[in-house]
Amino acid sequence: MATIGEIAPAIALLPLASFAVALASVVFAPRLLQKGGAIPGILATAGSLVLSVWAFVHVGGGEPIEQELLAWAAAPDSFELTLGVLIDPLAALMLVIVSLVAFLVHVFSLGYMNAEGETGLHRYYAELGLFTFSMLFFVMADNILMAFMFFELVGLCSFLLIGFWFREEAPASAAKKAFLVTRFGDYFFLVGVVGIFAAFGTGRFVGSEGFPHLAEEAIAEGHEILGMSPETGVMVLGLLVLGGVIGKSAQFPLHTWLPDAMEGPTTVSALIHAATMVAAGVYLVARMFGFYALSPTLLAIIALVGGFTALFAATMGVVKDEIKQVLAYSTISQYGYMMLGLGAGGYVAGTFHLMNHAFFKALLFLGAGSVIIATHHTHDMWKMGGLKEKLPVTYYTFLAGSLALAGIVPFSGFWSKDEILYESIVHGLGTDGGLGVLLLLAFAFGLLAVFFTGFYTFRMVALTFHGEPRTEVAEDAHGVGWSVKLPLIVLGVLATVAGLVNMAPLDVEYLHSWLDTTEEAGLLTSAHHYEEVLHDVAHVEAATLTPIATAAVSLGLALAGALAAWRLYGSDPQPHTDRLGSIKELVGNNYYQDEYQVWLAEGVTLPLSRAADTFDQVVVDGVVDGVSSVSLFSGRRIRRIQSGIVSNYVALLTAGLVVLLVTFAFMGGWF
Amino acid sequence: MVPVQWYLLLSAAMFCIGVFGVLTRRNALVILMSVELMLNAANVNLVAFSFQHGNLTGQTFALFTMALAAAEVAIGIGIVLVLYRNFEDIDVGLPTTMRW
Amino acid sequence: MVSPDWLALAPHGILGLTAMVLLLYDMIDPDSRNRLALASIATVGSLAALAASAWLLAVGVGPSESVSLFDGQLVVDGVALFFSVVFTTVAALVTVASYDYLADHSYQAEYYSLVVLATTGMVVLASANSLATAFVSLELVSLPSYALVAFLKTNRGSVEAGTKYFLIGALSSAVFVYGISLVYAVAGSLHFETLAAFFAEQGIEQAGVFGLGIVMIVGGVAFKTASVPFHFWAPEAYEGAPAPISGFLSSASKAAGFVLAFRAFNVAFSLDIAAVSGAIDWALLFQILAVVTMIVGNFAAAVQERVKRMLAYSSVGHAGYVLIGLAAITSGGAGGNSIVMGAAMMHLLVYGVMNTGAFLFVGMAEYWGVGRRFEDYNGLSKQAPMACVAMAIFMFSLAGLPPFGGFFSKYVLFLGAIQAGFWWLAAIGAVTSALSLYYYSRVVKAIWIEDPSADFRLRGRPVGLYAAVMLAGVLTVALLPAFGVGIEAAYDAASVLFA
Amino acid sequence: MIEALLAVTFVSSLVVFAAPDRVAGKLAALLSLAPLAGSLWLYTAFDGSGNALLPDGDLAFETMATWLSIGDLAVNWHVGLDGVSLPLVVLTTLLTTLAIVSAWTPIDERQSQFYGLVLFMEAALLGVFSALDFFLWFVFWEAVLVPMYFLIGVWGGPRRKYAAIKFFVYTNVASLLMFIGVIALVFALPVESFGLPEIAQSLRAGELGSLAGIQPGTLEVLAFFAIFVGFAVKVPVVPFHTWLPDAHVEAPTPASVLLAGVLLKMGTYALLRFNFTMMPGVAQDYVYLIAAVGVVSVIYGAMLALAQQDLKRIVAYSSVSSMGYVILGLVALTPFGLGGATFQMVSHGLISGLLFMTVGVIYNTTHTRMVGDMSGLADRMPFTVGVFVAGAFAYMGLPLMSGFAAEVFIFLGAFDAFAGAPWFTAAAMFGIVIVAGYLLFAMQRSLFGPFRLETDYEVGRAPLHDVVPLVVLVATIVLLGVFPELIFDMITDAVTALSGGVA
Repeated sequence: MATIGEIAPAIALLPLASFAVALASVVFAPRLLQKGGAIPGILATAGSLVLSVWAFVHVGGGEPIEQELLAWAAAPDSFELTLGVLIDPLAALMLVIVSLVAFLVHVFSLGYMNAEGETGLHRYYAELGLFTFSMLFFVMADNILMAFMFFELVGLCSFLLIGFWFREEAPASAAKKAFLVTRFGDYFFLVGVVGIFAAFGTGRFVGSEGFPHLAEEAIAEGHEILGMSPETGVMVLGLLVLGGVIGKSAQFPLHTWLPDAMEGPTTVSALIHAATMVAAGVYLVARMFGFYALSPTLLAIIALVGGFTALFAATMGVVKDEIKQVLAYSTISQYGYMMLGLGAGGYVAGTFHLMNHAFFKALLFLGAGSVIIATHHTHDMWKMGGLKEKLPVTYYTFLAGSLALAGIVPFSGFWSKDEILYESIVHGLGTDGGLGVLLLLAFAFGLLAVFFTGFYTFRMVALTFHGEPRTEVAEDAHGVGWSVKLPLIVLGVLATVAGLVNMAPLDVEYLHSWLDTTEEAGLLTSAHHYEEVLHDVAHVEAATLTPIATAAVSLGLALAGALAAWRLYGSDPQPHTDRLGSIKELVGNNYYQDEYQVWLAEGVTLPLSRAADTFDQVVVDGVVDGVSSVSLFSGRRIRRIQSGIVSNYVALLTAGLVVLLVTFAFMGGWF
Repeated sequence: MVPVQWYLLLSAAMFCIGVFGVLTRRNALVILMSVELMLNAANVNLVAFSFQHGNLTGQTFALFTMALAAAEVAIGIGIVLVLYRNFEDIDVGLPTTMRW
Repeated sequence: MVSPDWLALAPHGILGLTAMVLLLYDMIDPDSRNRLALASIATVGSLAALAASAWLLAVGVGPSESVSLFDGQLVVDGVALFFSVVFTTVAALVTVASYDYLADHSYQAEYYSLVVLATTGMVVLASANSLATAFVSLELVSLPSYALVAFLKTNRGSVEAGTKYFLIGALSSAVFVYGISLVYAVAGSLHFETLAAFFAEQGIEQAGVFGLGIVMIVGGVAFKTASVPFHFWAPEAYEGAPAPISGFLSSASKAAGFVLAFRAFNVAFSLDIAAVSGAIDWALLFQILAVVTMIVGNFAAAVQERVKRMLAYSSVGHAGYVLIGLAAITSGGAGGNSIVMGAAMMHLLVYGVMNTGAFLFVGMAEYWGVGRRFEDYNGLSKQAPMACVAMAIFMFSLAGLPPFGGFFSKYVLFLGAIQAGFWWLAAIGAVTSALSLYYYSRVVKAIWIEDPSADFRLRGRPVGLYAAVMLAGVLTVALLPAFGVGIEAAYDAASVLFA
Repeated sequence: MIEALLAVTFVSSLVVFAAPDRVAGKLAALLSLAPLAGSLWLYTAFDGSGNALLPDGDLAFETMATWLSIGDLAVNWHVGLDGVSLPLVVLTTLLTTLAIVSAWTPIDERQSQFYGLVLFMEAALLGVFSALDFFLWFVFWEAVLVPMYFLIGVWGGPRRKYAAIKFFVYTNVASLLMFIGVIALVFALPVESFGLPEIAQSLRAGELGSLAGIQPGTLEVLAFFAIFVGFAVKVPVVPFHTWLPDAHVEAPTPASVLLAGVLLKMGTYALLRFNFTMMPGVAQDYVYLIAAVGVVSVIYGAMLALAQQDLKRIVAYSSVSSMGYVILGLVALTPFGLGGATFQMVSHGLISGLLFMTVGVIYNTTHTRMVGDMSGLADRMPFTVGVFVAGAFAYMGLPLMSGFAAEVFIFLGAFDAFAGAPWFTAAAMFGIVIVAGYLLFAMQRSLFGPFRLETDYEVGRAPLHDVVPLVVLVATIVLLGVFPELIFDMITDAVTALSGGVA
């Protein structure tokens, strides 16, 4: 009997197999597979889930799983590039989350996609399989190059899935934008990856041979990194990698792709936002937290970007009319929280929120999907209303997710969000210098965002489910099948209770100790190790402050937001946001972030490329053609010598001879 | 005894007159004559220096040159004849169907 | 080694005899319409001379020992035999092709005998070891050539070409002989080795007279090789002459001019002799000629409208390349000199084959009544694919592309120039060579790429022309793998001159 | 063995020339399987090690025979393979077979000539990659031009004559310049033959003398740049690239495939063999200039691609961009840089071949290549578009496809190669964003959205024989992306000795 340590790669390879099966069936036997290829996908993700749980249990025994998969490339006296599997507590946790969400999304898709008579289902399931495969290997990656590779593949799959309905303009455009914007971030990531290899000779995440530890040593011993001081070197490399994170996790200013990505099927949105693509960015920060923890500047930037994004996105969520748009901005905002938590040194807090968010956001998206099916593909919340009675299961689970999102006690989101805020304020108060100040600023952003979160969440709930049905489709909403309900229920339960694993204010810290499980194995990825690094290298100090205080403030703000929304939209909702005037314009247009980015692409880059093209045609090619024109022109001149009159020939001949004679007479000194 | 340089000058003069004729005349036959003059300029040299160097090479070669000049004229006259037949003139400036 | 010595003159003798036989045949049967017999006699004679040359080379005349005859007036050595091969090959190709080309013409016996006589003159010229024999044999080449160019006596172009060729030729030979007379004035001898010995021992008192003579002799040579500024006859003569004759003149006659220059300048006026190089650095003179010739020939060729005239100008350009073989001669550079001169000789051989082939193709087009301009050749490959393959081979080979003989000969020539330190000569050669690719490929484009502009049917199958063109094509290709044999023979031959 | 390969290919080309047009395509495909199988056999039987030009080189399938001598210098028939050339040989045979199959649909006149020329070119290309004597190599090098000229000129698009002659003359000028450079070196070296190993080893040993009064130091630099520019035209490198888009746009698809897939690699292969193997010292002295040329090629080429509307032109300019990476990798002179550059040659050969073929398949049915003339093709040609997407992502350097491996190798190799290298590398890497930009824009506009076609042709699924080559290429690209070691091992084995420049 094989152990999980040996068959760990199968966690990711199973979905790949389902991809292959689905792809093969597209090509060779479109009618062979029932349900458009869903079955292999469900089986594969179920298998992944089982194996992930097995791995989780195994890791819980204190022994991480490490296995080299493939010697990818190597050169003598140079780097060895390998693909390997690493499952430590963080990875094990994430594996379970990803495979669970993926499994549930596959199941949900049976109701969402299949029931709606979509075409191209094989393609859909093939892409889902590839997506899951990529994400699972990304999670298990034991080095940063492998992480980058699967990070990119995740990007590809998101492109394919967002553009699933390629026959329409908008999804194709959104898919392009998603890939392009994240590619922009990945550019920095790749530079960072290459830089890390160049600086440390390895891309390993963990252990004393891993680059975070090597960087730590370099700082301790004052070795230069790539010709820079070690602190600067770490900061630069960290920032570069952060570029990829900001792109994938849709942080400001590279968040613009995410709302557009709503053009994809809602199931895909659930997968992308909850557990795969967007999560990948934050997961990467957590994965190499040992590196980020080395530089206070990096921490400050992460926290600030996170905090700002949390607030920034939350304000935009307030004015959106489409249910998926609201969820999209909430995703951006929530990932901002995670970044804030990690930047504030709250490794556990950030991870915790990542987990909780995966559950409740998957739940919310699937819930939204359920609403959308029920209302015959209506997205606009103003055309809904009063769905509570028609879709009870959806309503209650959606409500659970919303409470978690808004951070209302005791739903999961509350615990993790609170922990993030707590970590940022204590570290902000306790740490000297710029980092402390910036952390406090980030905290302020985060805290303010809590109010908006509560507001838009309950605005959404109210508009969708409460009040009277505002249109015929809302009137006619039909029920949904078991394949829709089952995932909702599972996720609803999880969204409600997942928070209980780490109730920091109550000193229940199972997650924290879980992340310390394999401390003995020398991976240097334990929460405990990170705390030491934060303290010793980045000089992050914690002030004493009771957790109850922040919890109370944030809960209060969340409730305030929720109640405000309830008052405004609870019954007989009006488009109150119109009263905001120019602010509504500003926020409604997403602060013109899209516009300037589109302008950068189409207003700057494209004209620049056209100018380059003109330059190329006129100048560079002009020189080439000019050389030939000049040659032919001189040819035409030269042939004119041949006048056709023999007397002229004689004259020229004689003249030539005389010239030669005179020349040589002078040179030879004949006179 | 005339110094040998004078022969050289004589031949040079003959040669130049020949060249002048070739350059200025357009009648094919006159050009032919001018060329003969140039050839004979060479003959003057050959004979004079044959005497100067005390060997017969030059004089012998001069005989060859004369013979060849005659052959050349024979061919030349033939060509001038067909030239006349085709262009009804022996002005060498006329045939310009091929140029450039 | 041959014994008796005079057997070494077998090629010369065979050719001379063939000419006599042709004239005899004509005397016996003046109104003969039997062009097959005439062409056969001429071809067999040329081939026999070719065989004789090859046999002499095989038995070791040349590299190991040269045969000196008639008191040193003629010398049969590697260079002479190598060029005999060139001349007789070209002559054979031309006579075979003329069988069809002259189908409707009278005076065929005269035509063939003139060709063979000119060839005889060339072969003698290759052996000429004195300015006297050189001049006589040069005239033996020139006089039949004038007649041949003007052979189509009712054709205005042919007559005009003949007139121009003759007038320039007469002028040039006068210049040449005057130059000879000046050299004789200085040294009192016409024999190459005697001259060299004289210069080495006695020096040169009248450097001016001597220099004047040298420049004039170069003028004579430049006329024969169609080098600028003595090239003016060439475009018209090649364009107006019957195509086989154009091929004959631009290949063989050009080579004849070069062989004279090679021998005269490296034996009699060797730069190794301090007195000579002190009076005139003729290598510089040839450098100037080479540069100007390469430029004028190729640039003018690039803008021609008529194929034959383009080939004519390109022939001028090729004279420029071969001139590198003289221009890159350095005093004291014996090994390098034989490389560059060997390369030039080899280029003349390859050029002889491919250029003759190209002109014969033009002859075939004239035979078919296809027009003279590039456009008139459009789509010819649909009608005559094999001939067009051969033409493409000639064009690419002339442009110096592999896998054809012209590739090697041109590049080895450039290589020789670089080796002698004249990288700039090679650079100019390279530029003009690239330009030549442009205009040569225009022909290829016309026959292979363009669609036929008019629906024309070709009249008849000219067997002789076809055979000659095909043979030239095969030889052009074969000269790439077999290049080694030729180039080594050329080196060995050339090194004799520098011994 | 190599002789057999060359001979079989050459004879095949003659056979196809003689075959009737009707069967020429099938016959050529069949015959081209022989060299393909042969090269794969060479791959499995490969037992060489080290670099062909350096003393550590232990060549596979080496044969040597004297051909002729020029003065004291011997020209030999000298062929052999090392880890750099073997992958390119396999690439050549593979792409030729696929290009032949892909030509079945578009080539509808003078077929026997077309396929005969393709096979002839294959023979010449195999010669280029296996010859180890300068003259022999140069014969093959120039011989490649002739068939390509015809392929563009006869079967090309509307401006084919202009494009063909431009390609012909431009690359010929470059060859001449390169020739002068190499020969100048040879004559300043105490070598006895034109053997590339001998020249390389003598140069690396610092035995260069002076020539025509030019001192060895100056001579080496002059020769280096003459040779560099000569090859730069072939690669092509900005600013010597303008023949390429014209040639590509006008060439028939199968010729484009071979042009981008193999012919461009001749240039980079030669750069590796000549400039960076023989004169690494000069390369290091002028590292900034050369690296800048590479970076400019990457970015400028990509910017140009962004401005294009013609799919083929886009791919053509992106080739300029991709070849810039190769220059950067080469000048790094590190195992990963050189190895990555070589890997990129193979990889780009496959990927650009794939994209050109796909564009060709689209053109076969739509009769247009302009981005604005069509949209939503995915609806009608799902497989073709699927392959196009795969190819585009491969071009963008998607991991687990060979393009990514190549680019990452180059970046890894170049990043720390010389002072300031990170800046150059980072600048070049920005190409991966622009490439994504133009390919995504082009795909979105032409492949996705509602179906529309300006040219009014019935668009249906492509025939099987059009799609099979595409699938084979995608499979190969993925195979090399997942297991780059399949060739990277032998490549690095051959280039490691070069790393670090002058020993």
